[in-house]
Amino acid sequence: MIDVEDAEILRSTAREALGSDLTLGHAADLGWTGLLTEETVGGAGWYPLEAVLVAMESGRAGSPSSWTANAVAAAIVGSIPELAAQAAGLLDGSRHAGVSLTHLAPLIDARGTISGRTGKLLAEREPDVLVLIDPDVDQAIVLRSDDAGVEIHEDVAGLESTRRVYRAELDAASAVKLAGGRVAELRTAAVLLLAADTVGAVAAAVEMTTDYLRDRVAYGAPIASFQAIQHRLVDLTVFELAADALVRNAARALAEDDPDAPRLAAAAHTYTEARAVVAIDDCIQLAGGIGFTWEFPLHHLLRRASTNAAVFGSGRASADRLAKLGGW
Amino acid sequence: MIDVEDAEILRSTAREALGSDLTLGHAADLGWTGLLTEETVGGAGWYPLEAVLVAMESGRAGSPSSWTANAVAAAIVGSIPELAAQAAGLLDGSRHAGVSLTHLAPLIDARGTISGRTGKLLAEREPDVLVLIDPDVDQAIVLRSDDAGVEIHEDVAGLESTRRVYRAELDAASAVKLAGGRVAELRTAAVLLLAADTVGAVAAAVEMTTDYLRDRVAYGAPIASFQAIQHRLVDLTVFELAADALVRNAARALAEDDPDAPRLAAAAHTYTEARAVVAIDDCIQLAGGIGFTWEFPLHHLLRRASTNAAVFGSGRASADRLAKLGGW
Amino acid sequence: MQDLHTDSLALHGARVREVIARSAPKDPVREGHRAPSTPEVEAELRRWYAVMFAEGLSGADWPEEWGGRQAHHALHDVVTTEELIRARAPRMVDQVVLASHLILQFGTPEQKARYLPRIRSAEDIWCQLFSEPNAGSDLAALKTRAVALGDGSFRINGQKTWTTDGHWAQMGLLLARTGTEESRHRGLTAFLVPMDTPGIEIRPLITIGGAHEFNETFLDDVVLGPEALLGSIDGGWQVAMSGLEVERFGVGGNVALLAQLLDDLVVAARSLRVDGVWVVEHDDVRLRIAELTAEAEAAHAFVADCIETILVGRDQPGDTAVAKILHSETYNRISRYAVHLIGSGELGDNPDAIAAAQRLEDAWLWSRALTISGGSSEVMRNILAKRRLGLPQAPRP
Amino acid sequence: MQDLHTDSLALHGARVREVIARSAPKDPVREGHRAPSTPEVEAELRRWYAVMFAEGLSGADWPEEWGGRQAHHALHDVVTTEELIRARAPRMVDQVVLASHLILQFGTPEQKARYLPRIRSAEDIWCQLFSEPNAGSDLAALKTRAVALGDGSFRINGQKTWTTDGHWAQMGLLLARTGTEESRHRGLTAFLVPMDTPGIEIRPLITIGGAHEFNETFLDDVVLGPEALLGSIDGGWQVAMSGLEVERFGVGGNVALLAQLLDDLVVAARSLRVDGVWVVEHDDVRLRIAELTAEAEAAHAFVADCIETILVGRDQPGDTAVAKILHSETYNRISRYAVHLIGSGELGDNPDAIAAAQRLEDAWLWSRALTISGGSSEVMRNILAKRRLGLPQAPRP
Repeated sequence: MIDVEDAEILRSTAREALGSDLTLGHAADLGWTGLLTEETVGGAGWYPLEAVLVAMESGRAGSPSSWTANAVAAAIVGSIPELAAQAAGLLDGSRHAGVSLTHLAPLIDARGTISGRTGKLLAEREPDVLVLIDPDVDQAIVLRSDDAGVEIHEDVAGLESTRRVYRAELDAASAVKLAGGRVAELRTAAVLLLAADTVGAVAAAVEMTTDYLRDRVAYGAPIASFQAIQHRLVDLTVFELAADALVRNAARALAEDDPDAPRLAAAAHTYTEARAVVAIDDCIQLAGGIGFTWEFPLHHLLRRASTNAAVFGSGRASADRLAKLGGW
Repeated sequence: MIDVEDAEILRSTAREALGSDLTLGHAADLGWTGLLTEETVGGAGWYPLEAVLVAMESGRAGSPSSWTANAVAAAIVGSIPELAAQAAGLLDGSRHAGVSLTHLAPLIDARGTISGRTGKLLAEREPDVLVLIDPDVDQAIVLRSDDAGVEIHEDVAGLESTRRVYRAELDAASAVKLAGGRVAELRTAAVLLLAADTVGAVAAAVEMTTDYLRDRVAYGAPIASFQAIQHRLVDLTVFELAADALVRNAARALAEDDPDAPRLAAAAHTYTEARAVVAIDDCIQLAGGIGFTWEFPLHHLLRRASTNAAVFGSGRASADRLAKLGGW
Repeated sequence: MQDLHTDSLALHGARVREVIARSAPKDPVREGHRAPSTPEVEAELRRWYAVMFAEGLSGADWPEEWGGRQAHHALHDVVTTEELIRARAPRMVDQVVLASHLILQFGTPEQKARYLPRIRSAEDIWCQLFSEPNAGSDLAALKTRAVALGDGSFRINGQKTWTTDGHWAQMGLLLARTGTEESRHRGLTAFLVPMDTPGIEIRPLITIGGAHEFNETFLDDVVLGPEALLGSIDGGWQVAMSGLEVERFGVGGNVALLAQLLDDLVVAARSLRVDGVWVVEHDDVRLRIAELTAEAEAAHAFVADCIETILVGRDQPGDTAVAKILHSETYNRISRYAVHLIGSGELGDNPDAIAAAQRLEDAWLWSRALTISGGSSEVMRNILAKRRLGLPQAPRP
Repeated sequence: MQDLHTDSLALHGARVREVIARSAPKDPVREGHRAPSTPEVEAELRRWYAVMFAEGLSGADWPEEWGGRQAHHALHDVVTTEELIRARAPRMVDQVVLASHLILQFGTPEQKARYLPRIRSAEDIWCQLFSEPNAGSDLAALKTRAVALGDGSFRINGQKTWTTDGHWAQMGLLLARTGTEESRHRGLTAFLVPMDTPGIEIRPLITIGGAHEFNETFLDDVVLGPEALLGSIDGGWQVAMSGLEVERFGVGGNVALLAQLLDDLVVAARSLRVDGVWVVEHDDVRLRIAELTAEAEAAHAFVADCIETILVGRDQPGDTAVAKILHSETYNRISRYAVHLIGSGELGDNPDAIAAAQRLEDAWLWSRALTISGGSSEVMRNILAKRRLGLPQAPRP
């Protein structure tokens, strides 16, 4: 297991790399796409905690890169013997993946082909490979965008501004199915990667706002010297630290194959999804006028957290899961 | 309709009267018990707004008096021809009433008598007359404590410290039933009187805390001069003012037979019930150590608001009613 | 009081609805996208503003000699605002209302004769040049300098920001420093500025909703004649503070927006599936909407009360600050929850639901304008701590 | 680190459970009702404390010459606290832990020889005489005076408050002012005070939960000999600050309380009917409990992390303040919601549910002790603003 010091190094390395506009290819070069995939098919092994740390940095940077989708998709594809060879393109970044949470049963028609509309797919550009994971049953299906009966279009409604949201319309498409196997772990990993991205966005928003208010003067004093503002900045920081710890703790459990990992991941999603949006919205309030302008990056982080909150299942679904796993 | 100035006068008169430990008899002398009862049976007429204003002051004073129960019960009893003569004892305070919200259907047995346990009854001493109002159906029943099959006992669990909570166990008791009539208005009035009591408790808590912090010095300055504390005191005040306006607005609608009154009363209960408890709990925090001692009155107000929140239906029931009346 | 006006108000409401049906622009307004985006829309908007003045939907409270109506009552304006909101018709520009009142109060006869008719005809749209990059809420800190040139004229240099409508306004109401740098609120003066005066440059400031509502304004050796002076030299603070009074009733009609947001939330929620289930079937969602409804009713009740107490002169210090906090923060919470809820599900193809969702998104992205501008929620809380609660100020040893 | 200790920790946990099963008082502890209410309970409690020291459940971190254990690790204490909480067994008195550490750090050989064995045998319970009516969070403001009498002894006059366990403690750790009135933190001195010294009067201070946990202490011409001095004259601030360090790991095991509150909430909710319906069938209630569970998991994760970073020396300034805020405020929110929910319904006759409801009520009424004492949440936020975020202080011109 990665220790405190190594984690710090990984985070700061990732932060540096993400400083410039990092695309999928670079992420692949850095080995991030392989963090969930077995070594036998070209991955780095099972490193969900490391993946979560890098995802936090991606959220912090507001990065367009959809390496997390590739990381999840490569692991799924790599675990299906007949497709395993195709993991390489996902690992080296030459092919773009889109991963969505979609109830599969209603899509599978009588002949075993797939028809209907997928859930939201978050990606930096139109994905080549689609992985649909069922929220309740440990089942996933893999499709290629150039398969017959697969039509992908961009979903232009919604707030997202740093990445793109897609949907696929499927019409009697043939898909490869995976039941059981690593589906459950990878669904948990996918939830955590989004929660991590959100925590990173919150961290960036809180730091950006704090730094701005440190310099900004009103009524003759730095705004960050006013106690009412200080306490709100502290509350935002406390939330960020707790969310960060919870997401990492869940990832650590997942790395250790702790059976409590799905419950902790549900807790992490429940804890972060609505609160993160409220926190960044509050940053905009604290930053005052400047935060209300398009140029200031806060609203991009707000849009990002808002999208993350629901693109892989709603917060209420995670809370429901948490209740069920808690036995009530 | 009472105007702004008259309302102020009524409130300050009531506040003065409540300064000493006011019992039901005094409240009756002041005419408060008759504020919901028709003049033909000895009441003052239909004055729900005035009743609500006085109830706010009762809450503020943490008064043990259960005049509001008598006011509601007198109106119900007075509207039933065969019982109307008994309203006098409720109006003059010689008899104590207890009013509860109780699903009646499960209590009415095959022979038309009543068996089972009532909801909570809030009163300053063991009530002589019981009025049970159904939450959903416009139906009420009236019982006397000395009727056969009526056994009243004090409910010692729970937080209440300024009044007493009773329950009645009924065993084939005979009761007078009232269907339709003024039941709906009086149920709405009863909800509003409790919400008003709660708003008064909040007002007292906020003022008490503000006054204390104005004088109390820490780190070389009055605690109320610290901006973070000021903003929280302001937020508490804003809540109190909004809740006060909402409760009065609902009472005004009720006084005018506005069909929107039940919806506004549900909104008033929804708005105040949980928030009031949180607000007074926050006052204890702000007051620091002193607020944590039994002698300081804040915890009595907390207990009172906590009891009020649910003694006449839960907040979630009111929210549900609000949703239904809103048509969703 | 209420008995006196109920009929008159109902009649007025009906008349407003009639005027709207007859003359309002056909495109519904979008929250936070109010300034016209094309010349055609602008022409339509000016036409409508002129109708509003002509029909008494605006400026009815002015003195009769300048076009006001004798039978006008402050509650009429509250009703007008409510009806405009319900119809999603454009409301009058706040800065125009502000300029009108300040000209009526502080203007010379010549200024009144020159500007008031042009306001009524909507030839002149006004903007406000108060805020600066380093003086947002704290107006006494503003730095734009007006130097008297000896001949009664002034040379102005400085930078203004948050100039709402500056890009299509003909006139600006400027606050500049005529006193020393340290003079704070004592050394400020108000001016009426034609926006085409040489030396004025306008740059757009795009909102987080992607709208061009605001601008930055650069004043570079702008020379104004003595006729531009509003009120007395160094009397600008009085002018600015008087402007705050104008907004007293403003919040009154605006709470109707909250009901509209809730209606939209219910419409959208009815078409929304979250995690495969119709979301209004969930208790938690129904009760959360009920909670927000209760908040909106509380804001509405306080504001209604506030108007009544103002009318009988028994309002308490800071009542309008309380109203502003309740209205703007509830507006933010409703729209934020709505966007979050809708984003978590599948809205389907119902066009009413899609339109409602779009309006809620507009509202959320606009909501921070309400909690930041016109005195931020934080400044309102400072004001209330001082004026309402009379709390001590932190000692400065 | 984790690999190194996992086995050792599991073994330790098993041993703690065994000691508890064998020796802990049979009555479960009630939150906020910890001080003994009868002589019998007190005797039982002292017996148990002596067992705790003898078995290494307390004082295992002391130097071996005073009874500590070589194989002890800080994480053992975290495990001990968790197990005690799970078993609802009495935990060691915080003030005893504090006094032990300060005597070990600042005490003379004579003081150590005299007091440490009496702590281990539970003959001496200690209380803390720091807070005063006008110096709660702000210790540097305290006024109790200690006047040197020339012969090395001191005369003490003043009033202390929030004296936990003062009514049954044998010894008190006193902080008094030996410097000038204005000397703030520089003029304080620490003393070890037998509570039966003439001139000490104790009056109960009843909590809002109705418990006698705290006291007011009046010191009227209390004379202490030179042997009572702890550390140097005017060195009291250093002693007090060192005490704060002791609590560093304290919060570690305590978060187990949150899981216990949630368990009680679920137990009570399962027996609860609200408005005639089983409350756990309502989505809103189930999801609200899930929300609180997530909050508790967040607090737990942060605290676990915090312990790990402290052990490797990579903790950040204010980490323990963050932990205190998360733990105490979550504790308050869970218990408050639980009491509110239970109060709104009919709990029925299930004794487990009734016991759980009673514990939750105890917890809520006690919760403000956690958010107020040991540095209130507000003081924690001030500390974090300064130390963690490095925010500027308000200028004092």
